[in-house]
Amino acid sequence: MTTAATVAAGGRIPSGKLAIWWFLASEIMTFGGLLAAFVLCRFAGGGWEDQAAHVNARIAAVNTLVLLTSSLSMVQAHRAVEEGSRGRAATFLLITVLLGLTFLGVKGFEYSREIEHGFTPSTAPFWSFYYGLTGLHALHVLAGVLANAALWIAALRGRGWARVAPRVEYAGLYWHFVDVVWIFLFPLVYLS
Amino acid sequence: MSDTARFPSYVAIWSWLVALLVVGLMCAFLPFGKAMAIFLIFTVAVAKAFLVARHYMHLRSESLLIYAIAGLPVLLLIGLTIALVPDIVFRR
Amino acid sequence: MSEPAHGEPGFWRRYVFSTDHKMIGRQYLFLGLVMALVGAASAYVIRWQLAWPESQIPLTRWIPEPAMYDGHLDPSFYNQLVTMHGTIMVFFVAMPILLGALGNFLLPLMIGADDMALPRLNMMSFWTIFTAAVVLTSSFFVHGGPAAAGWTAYPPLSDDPSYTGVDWGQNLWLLALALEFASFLMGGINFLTTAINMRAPGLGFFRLPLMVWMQLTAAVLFMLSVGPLIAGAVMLLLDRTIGTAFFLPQRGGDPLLWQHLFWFFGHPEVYVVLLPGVGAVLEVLPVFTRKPVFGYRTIVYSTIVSGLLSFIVWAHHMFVAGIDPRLATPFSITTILISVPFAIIVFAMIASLWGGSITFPTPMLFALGFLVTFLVGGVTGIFNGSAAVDIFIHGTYFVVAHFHYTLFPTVFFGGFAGIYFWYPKIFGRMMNEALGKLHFWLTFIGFNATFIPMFLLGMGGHMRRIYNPLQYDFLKPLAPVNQFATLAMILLLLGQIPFVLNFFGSLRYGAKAADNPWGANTLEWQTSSPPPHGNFATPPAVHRGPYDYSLPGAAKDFAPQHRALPAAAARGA
Amino acid sequence: MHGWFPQNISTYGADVDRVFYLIYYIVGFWFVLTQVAIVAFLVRYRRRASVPAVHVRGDRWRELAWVLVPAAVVLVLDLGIDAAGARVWDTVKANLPAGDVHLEVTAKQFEWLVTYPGPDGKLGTADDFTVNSQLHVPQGKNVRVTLRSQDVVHSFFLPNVRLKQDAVPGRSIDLWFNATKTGTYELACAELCGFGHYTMRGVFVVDTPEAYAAWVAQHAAAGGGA
Repeated sequence: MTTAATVAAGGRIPSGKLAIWWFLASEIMTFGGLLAAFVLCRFAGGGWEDQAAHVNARIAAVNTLVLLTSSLSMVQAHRAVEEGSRGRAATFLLITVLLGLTFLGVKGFEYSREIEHGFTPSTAPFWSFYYGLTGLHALHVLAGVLANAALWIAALRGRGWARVAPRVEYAGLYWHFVDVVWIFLFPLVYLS
Repeated sequence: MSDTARFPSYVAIWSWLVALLVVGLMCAFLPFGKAMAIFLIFTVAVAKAFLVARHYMHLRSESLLIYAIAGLPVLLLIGLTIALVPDIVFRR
Repeated sequence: MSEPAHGEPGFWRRYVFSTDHKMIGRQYLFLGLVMALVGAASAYVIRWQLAWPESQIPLTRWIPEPAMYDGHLDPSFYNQLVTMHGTIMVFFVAMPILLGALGNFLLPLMIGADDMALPRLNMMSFWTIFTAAVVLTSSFFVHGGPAAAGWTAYPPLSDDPSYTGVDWGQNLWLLALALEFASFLMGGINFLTTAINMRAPGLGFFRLPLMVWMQLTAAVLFMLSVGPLIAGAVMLLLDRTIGTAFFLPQRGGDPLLWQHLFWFFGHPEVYVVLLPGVGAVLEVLPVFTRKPVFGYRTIVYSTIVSGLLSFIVWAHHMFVAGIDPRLATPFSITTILISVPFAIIVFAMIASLWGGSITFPTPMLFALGFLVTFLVGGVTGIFNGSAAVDIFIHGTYFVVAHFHYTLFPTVFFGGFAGIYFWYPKIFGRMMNEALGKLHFWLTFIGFNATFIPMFLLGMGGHMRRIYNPLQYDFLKPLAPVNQFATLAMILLLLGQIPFVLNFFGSLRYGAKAADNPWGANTLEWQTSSPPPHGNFATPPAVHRGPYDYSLPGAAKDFAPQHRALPAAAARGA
Repeated sequence: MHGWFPQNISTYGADVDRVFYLIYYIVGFWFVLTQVAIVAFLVRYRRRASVPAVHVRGDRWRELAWVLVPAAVVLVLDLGIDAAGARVWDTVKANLPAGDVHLEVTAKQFEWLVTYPGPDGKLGTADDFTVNSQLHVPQGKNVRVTLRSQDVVHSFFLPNVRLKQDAVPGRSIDLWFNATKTGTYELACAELCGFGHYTMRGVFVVDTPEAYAAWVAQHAAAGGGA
């Protein structure tokens, strides 16, 4: 929302974007706190390697690819908005939503496999962190999927799109942040 | 400012990201020493995060303010983590 | 924001789901004051119990079992009251009043904006904390009662219901806190975005009123410190609900991790509450001394430095908690160093009095009350900050006295200074001076008489959070001190009656307030009282700093920020 | 002020008290100075007709010196307090002497389980015995305590010794003291540990070394091998 005062002060960064960046700063602290706790506890505790050996890096690698690709489609949606193409923006938003859902589906499959093999959150500290970290991340993916879906619908309907369009960039910033979190989660949880 | 400068080739960056993903996986499964493997894996992760932040999140063309907003929490986190090492890692 | 030129918004949009920052500010104010009643009532029961542990507590016979047995307090309920008192006062009184109410109401007005940058987010932040308050209050009524592990909720006590007998109360406590954090994150994001993007033309950062600086610093501190505790709260909630093992040692968790995450937030949180209170006082002082705040920029820099320092001192809450002993001295040094920026701020406040033309209406009395009492809180912080002394006084009433001497002046002296000062602007009416002065003196005397004795109790080794001090022989001689503190506390409580009468009475019977009744410079006084929707008839432009009082050669002793005076009279920024 | 502390009976207790008083006199000086300045300014500069306020901004170094110089003095005093405190902290918490007597204290809701080494003076042997909430130590000996907790966080507090240490489940923390005066004192829990927190009191007895030995022998005989 642009107000008269924004214009008067000549705000160089749109309010929505600034707000999203402040939000991401607090998110960095939240995820960072959890990640720091994970790393520190892992160095402290014994027997984590044995537990960590049971995660499925192959499934997670596929999911990484999915998420990286969704970032690509998200940024293409932003580009389409900048170039004034509502139709292309809608298409790329839909792709992003579908990729996000794919990620969640794969994640659900992975969870069900782990639980089938008897690895629940209460099995060991490693699994507490595994479910805590990936679960919190999955919730963020879900929130992003909902936001992107709302934008997709707005792009399809076209009514008031001019007002909504800048939000594609803000949603994109959030989506890429969620991607970055995964970029660190993937090696921390699955590869080491 | 021309269009090509404004929008970098997002697909090219995506290819780099996928390539780095493969490199990361190789580091994990090739017979490096453990310390070396972890070092390489996280170097790759930092490179990937850097690419996403710089190009997809457009940090490339953002103002100093945005850098400060994003950078300060990272610094604080590093500080927090280091300060917790004696207590959490080397607990008595 | 489009001006609603035609047709007033209906009742719901105007008073309930309002996006107007002024209405949201009022909502926060009422929420804070209502929750303060709950906090004060719990303080009354706690204090009475400490003074006369085996007696029936007056006025409490209506509270049912198992909390009270015909006016006799249950030990579990005592712990629950202690927990809820702390939680409510910090998160649901201090923050809503100082940040939610004063911040929301003043920030857009002080920077000459028509509203917040994100008005709907602002509305959401209020309704989120409202939900949080409802969740927290409802925990009084669930089976097992509210949380009983202290406001710091140290696991494993808070982690496993079998340790306290509290099951859902603790979960609701965590949920309420998470919602509260979300609310103030939204609020803080809004404050920062608004202040960066919506300042009136000419209003550079070094022309902002100090209140705005304090609110912004507080918002940044909150935003950057709360994340790890949100993570911690999620971990604790998962421990309690799905059986993870983050903090339970028998399953491989680490209880100290929580303490670190909590205090990494907990210490900056003190400054989140403190700074807006200081800001209110700094707005009141120049108006009633009729001279500029001494050392504006120095105060701003000191504030930023103290904010940064607040991130590297948290382990002073944990000197005897089992941390590595080698960490104590570094954290002791950083902690005690914080006294330097705060000494500068306090000295600057005192210097602001020098050479003034001082009057003593109620807001000024509270501002001075803040200055006098906050000094006690400040200097006693040095004792706690010294790791060696902390070995003895940690977990005693010395600490309780200390943090009440920092937070009470901030929230109540600073907050009341702000309420009495801005009431004309918020509600368009003046408050009663006689009642206000009575309120001040009762509060000032009652407060000091309640908490000075607690320093002595602490030196005597009196532990915090104990239901019956008479269990210990070495505490028995201290009973008269406890009783004195309790009687003083009752005086303090009764002293709030004039305020309640004044606050609600003036809404109806107060004299209509002029636009600028105190002769102040900042922008909020340059519009009507209360300001209309959209705040300013014409968007103001700013020509000077906020504290140009008693300019030499000027006809009037104040010069509003939006007024351009001849260049000869206007010196510097 | 003096006289409010519980009687000190340890070798390092006086040092802790001394740091307290050092801080007390330093901040007391500043406290009085600032309060006097406030009251003096309020009286001297109260509003008088035809005397306008002075327009001082405090943005020049010459003016700011009134604030910054005292603050610099505060900084120097701070560092002095740090130095004095650090030495005492190291004595109490960081540099633990070997200890003539070694005890184990395990906290649980709501009592202190004190394990004594028995007549052989060694923990982990058959003549160890455990007593509930009774801490006996010999006078004038360095006592080393290994502190643990079975359930929640407790805090081991000996007011007369000026010693406090949280007992954290999952960790064992060592501490030490040397009690110089015989008598019966109290051991308190100083961290909220549940509904019975206030009852978590222990008896703390400082005996002469002979009486201590006799007490140990008697208990080892009664509960020996437990």
